[in-house]
Amino acid sequence: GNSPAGNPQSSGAPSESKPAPAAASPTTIKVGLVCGGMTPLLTQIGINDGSFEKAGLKIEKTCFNAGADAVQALVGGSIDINLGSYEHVLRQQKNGLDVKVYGEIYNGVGYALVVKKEAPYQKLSDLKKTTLAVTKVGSLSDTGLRAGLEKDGVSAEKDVQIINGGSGATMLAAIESGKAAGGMVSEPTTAQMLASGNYRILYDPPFEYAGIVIMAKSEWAAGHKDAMKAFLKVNHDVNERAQKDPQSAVEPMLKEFDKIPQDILLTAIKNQLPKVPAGLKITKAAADMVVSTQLELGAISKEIPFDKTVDLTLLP
Amino acid sequence: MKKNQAKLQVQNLEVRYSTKEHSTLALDKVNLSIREGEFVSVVGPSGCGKSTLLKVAAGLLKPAGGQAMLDGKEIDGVTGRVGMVFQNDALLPWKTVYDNVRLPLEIQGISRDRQGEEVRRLLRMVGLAEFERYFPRQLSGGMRKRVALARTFAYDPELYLMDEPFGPLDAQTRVTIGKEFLKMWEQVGKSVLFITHDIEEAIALSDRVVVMTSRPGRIKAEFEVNLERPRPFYDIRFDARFKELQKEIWHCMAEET
Amino acid sequence: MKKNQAKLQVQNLEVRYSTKEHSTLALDKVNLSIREGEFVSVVGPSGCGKSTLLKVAAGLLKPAGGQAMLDGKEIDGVTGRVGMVFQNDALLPWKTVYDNVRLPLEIQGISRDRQGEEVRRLLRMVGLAEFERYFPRQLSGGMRKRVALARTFAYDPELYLMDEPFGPLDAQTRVTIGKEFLKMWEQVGKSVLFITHDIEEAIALSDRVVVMTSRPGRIKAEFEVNLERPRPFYDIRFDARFKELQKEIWHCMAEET
Amino acid sequence: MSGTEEYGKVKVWSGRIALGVLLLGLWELLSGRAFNAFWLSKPSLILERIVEMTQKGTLWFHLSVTLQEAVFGLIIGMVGGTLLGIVLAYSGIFERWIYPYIMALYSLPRVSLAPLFIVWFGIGMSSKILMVVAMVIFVAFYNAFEGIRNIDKDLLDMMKTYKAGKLQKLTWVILPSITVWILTSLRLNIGMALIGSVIAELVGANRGLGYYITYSSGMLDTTGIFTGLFLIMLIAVVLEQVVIQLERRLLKYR
Amino acid sequence: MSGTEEYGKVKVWSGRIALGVLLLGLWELLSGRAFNAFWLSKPSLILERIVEMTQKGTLWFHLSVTLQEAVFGLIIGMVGGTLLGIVLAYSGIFERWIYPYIMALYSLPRVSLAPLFIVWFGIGMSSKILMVVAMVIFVAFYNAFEGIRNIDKDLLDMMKTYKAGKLQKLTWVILPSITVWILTSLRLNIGMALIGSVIAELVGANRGLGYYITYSSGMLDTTGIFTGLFLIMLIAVVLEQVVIQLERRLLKYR
Ligand SMILES: Nc1ncnc2c1ncn2[C@@H]1O[C@H](COP(=O)(O)OP(=O)(O)OP(=O)(O)O)[C@@H](O)[C@H]1O
Ligand SMILES: Nc1ncnc2c1ncn2[C@@H]1O[C@H](COP(=O)(O)OP(=O)(O)OP(=O)(O)O)[C@@H](O)[C@H]1O
Ligand SMILES: [Mg+2]
Ligand SMILES: [Mg+2]
Repeated sequence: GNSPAGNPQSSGAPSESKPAPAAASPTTIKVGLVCGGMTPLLTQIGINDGSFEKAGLKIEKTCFNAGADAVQALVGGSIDINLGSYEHVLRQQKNGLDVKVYGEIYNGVGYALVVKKEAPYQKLSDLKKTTLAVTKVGSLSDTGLRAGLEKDGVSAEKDVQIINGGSGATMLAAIESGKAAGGMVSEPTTAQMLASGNYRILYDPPFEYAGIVIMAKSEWAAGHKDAMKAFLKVNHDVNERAQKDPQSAVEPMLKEFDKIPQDILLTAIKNQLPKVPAGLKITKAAADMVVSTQLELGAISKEIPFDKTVDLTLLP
Repeated sequence: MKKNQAKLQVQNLEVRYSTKEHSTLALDKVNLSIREGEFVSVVGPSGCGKSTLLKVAAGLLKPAGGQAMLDGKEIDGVTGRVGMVFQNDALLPWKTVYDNVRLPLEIQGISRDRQGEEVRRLLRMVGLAEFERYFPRQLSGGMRKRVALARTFAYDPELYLMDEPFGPLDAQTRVTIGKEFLKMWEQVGKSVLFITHDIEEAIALSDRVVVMTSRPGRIKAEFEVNLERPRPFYDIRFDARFKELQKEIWHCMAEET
Repeated sequence: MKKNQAKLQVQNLEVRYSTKEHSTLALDKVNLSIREGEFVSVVGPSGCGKSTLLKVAAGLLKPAGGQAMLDGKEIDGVTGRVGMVFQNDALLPWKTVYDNVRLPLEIQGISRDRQGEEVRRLLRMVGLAEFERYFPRQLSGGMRKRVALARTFAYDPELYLMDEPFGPLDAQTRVTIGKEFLKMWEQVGKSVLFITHDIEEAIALSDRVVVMTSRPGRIKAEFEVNLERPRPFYDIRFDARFKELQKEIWHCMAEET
Repeated sequence: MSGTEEYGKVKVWSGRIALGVLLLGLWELLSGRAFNAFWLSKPSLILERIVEMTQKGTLWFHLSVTLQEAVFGLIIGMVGGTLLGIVLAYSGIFERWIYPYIMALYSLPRVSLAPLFIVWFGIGMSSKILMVVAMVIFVAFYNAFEGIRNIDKDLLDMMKTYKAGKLQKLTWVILPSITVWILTSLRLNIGMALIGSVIAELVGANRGLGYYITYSSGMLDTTGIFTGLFLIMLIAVVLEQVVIQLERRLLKYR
Repeated sequence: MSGTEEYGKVKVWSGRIALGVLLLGLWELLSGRAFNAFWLSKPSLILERIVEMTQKGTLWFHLSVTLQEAVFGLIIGMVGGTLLGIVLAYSGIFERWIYPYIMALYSLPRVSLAPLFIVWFGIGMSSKILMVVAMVIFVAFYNAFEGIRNIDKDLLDMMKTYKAGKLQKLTWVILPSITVWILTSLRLNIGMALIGSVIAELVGANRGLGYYITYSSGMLDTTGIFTGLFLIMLIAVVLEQVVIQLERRLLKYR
């Protein structure tokens, strides 16, 4: 729909002198994300349906196995923008590294606790004395699970065993073999597992949580204001389109997940879309939730103020 | 003991070493027979196939043609009780002198005590009694060979196959050990196929001396040694018949090089 | 050439092999001197320290006491142009006979063409002309030793150190190669320290024969060989002075075992 | 009974193929019957996938990346490690000092280092090749070192008496002596190099067989996992054959 | 110049310690000056962490688990691999058939096999030990096999003429001959075993040094990562010393 250079806001930027920065030589942005999941849905659609190209951005995507690895690459300068959890931003800040949030594309943990259909557990408190798998201890899925457990009066330290379960096939293996009573799974694996009819979701963290934010070194963002703006804008536009017509997202997402049946993919997309925050704005509540869990975990020792870590001025 | 049956019988033996590049005919139509209890020496120019002949007799090499029989049965792999002294010493580097000599006794399942006695007796015989705790690497070339000899004596096989057993020994040690060996042999009368470069030694020890041609090895001549037994291993050299034989064999070999 | 200066001078030499368990005194107060161009043979019972003496002279072993000097300078590591024939043959298994003999020439930086000529000449001399493309593994024990000899001849050092160089050779080959070596030596007159078990050979070749005691090795006696040169390597054995000397040395050694 | 006997080529290869067919056949048959087809996929599905990938062009895309990483890393690591081994073996007491530290470094899990590699060397080809080098270099070092400790002392003594220079000792004795050891490490390192490139691709990659495997695992696509593993094995077998040819040439004197 | 020269113990150890102190000192000094302290942590911070962990009791908790996995896996894998190598070396043509398949298996990235390991062997200690075995067994196999190919044929011929039984050949000739090779693989495998246990702890673990490293990495706690790595290196060095003692005893005949 939108014309590639339809960027009223870019002309507002003082540093911008050329009227049409796009077409000729696209700006390259190296984006890192944890592939295999679809929480960064908007960017994935944008890459696959050519929206970024149209906006004059060339996206070089790099997949990481874990969010923490991607953050390290971000700080090391191997990637420009990382799509990951807000908690990493906090931890980086604590380490004195200036990484900031420029928008949010997914508000929520993004992982749900899946158990076998015939398993006797109905609520979190039934899970005492079991082993539960998270993708990687200390990661988003871990935090989400712990928060839920604690709320229901289950101690994550004493009452259950939390193990590394990896993602995808590894996680499925842990659950299916019965070695883990349940595991934190993200879309589209969740949709796939549910579609098989053998699994059900026992717990989907209901709270707001700054799950996938668009983060960059503030240094980089300052030097590449237009690129960052354009990047945010594309995500924003993709969101508008997809919210209106989820079916339109299926085709680009199929390029990303070509081994997944269309109907399952559509379900997954429909599950994800409601969690995209309006205007890609990270809410204070979502951020605070992350801060409090991190404080509890001891990953950070004192509260880090919202405005020190978040910069929403570049959003459309 | 059937003194007349051939212990080792070699007929039309042919051996060939083949690699990608060359094919060497080592032995060509060799006929040889050793009676039970007979002592036969083989002399011949370097590289004529003496070691090869021994390896065939031991069952370590397959002939390309002809056959080799032990006690009338074709040799296929290591069969009868055959004791071999290798041209190199083939000692186990990780075992002490004592254990190296003990090896055949251990294989025969003899009790530890008797092993100890026997090993010490043999080491005394080859003059290495003090070296029982040494490793082969710590011995001189001649001492290593003596250990290998002691080991073969310990095995006491029905057929001795000896490839230059006294090679790196000085003249005196050679006489000492040769004497002992001859004494031992005269008592029990085992068959021996003995390779040496020392014509005198060959005559002094043997019933028969076989001369081989240069490569490809064939039997050139055989000499009966008609000297009475028991023989004085060293003094026999001054016997006239001995001198005569020595000269004959020398000339026979001299034609070869 | 200063015929009178000592090429190799050994004074009060003591060598000791020490391991955790044993300490063996191999040589004890050995005094020996070899003049420029002199041919000295060493005989002695097995394990008396002959190889050890040679290794010290080559600079491969450090003495525990006394000193060894080459051209008046203390030997410290491999110094002068010394050529050694090892008791085992020390051939490079991965090189052909040709390349093994070529090695010292290559090290001296001689041109390829001249290397080829020289190597072929030497291989012909030791009777292995046809085997130039063989690997050591494909040769008999005696043939390997001949390759090692050819290699040392190719190096043509100022001091030859030879440890039983003719060991595993048959009597005739021994004579052939001995003859060639003697001829070569008589032309150029290098110093030689020669270890052998064959007293006749020692006399036939040498200016002086040194007899060592059994372990720990000491010099027991020295015999001047006053036979004119050039000598007929084989026929000299029938000379009366030769026989006399042979008997003397034999008895001298016999006391040792 | 010697482990080096020669058999006819036909006999060897027909046996190999028969064994391969047998194994694949069993897998095909049992998959879905004796055990769950999902977890083990099926040879026929894998074949299908390979055909599909070839048509789409993704096969060579992924394969070539991994192959490049593995081969470059292997070469650099082998040469570097072997040289290091030789130099250290002749460095006198210095070797005794530094050796334990090298072995300690060797024991570091490369997987855990992968994120640090990204920080230090970026996410490009070079950081992946370096990861492969980090896998390969220690075995190469160790074998070269151990090979030198096992050189026949007589041969070195012999070279000394001929007053051979350092380079001559190296080319005539040391290198040929340790060839067996270097070849051993080369063969061991083929596997290492492939593992290294997969590990490197676990973290920060968008192509390569390791990436493809991880991606398939995320998609619960076991056929994809096995296809990736199969292709890695294929590379290993091909490289192994190259080394065998090399070995035949270098060790023909035996 | 032989790589096996003997030096005084004092000289060796003082050099080692000096080198260690030097390296640590440089690290401590440069960290925060020449490069960002966050990415490389600091020896002092690591020491602090170790003290802290010791007090909390978590040090031994994690260390012992990894140590157990590594040691058990090492033993099982070494014995199994060596036996396999010996058996295969004497299996005639069968070896020629199966060999390429073994080497292909060896090249499989164990990390990617994690899902199958979980399905088959669960997530307990045993599956982790098996992962270590899977790392260790191939090098053990390969070295035993290669060692047998390098046995002096004369010695085996000698044993044959004495009509030695299979067991006697094994104990008198084969095992002593390949001892050098087995020790080499043992030393290489110390590192492998530790890497294997870390890989195993990546998935389905809630203790062990590998787990601790992964956890720290997730927390972006570099000091934690380096503490884990340091402890692993410590285990490696200790095990290495054990092997060196063993080697001294077994190879004293040289
Ligand atoms: N493994 C082998 N491969 C190829 N050729 C070989 C091999 N072993 C021996 N030969 C060849 O066979 C011939 C006979 O060798 P053999 O060892 O039997 O000689 P020999 O009579 O024992 O000699 P010597 O007295 O020197 O020990 C030689 O010409 C040698 O080149
Ligand atoms: N590497 C070693 N370690 C310990 N002892 C050794 C070593 N080499 C030789 N010896 C001892 O030194 C003594 C002399 O050995 P050497 O090799 O010099 O004797 P040799 O006179 O050459 O004997 P042969 O005539 O048998 O070759 C022997 O008693 C031997 O045990
Ligand atoms: Mg021979
Ligand atoms: Mg000697």
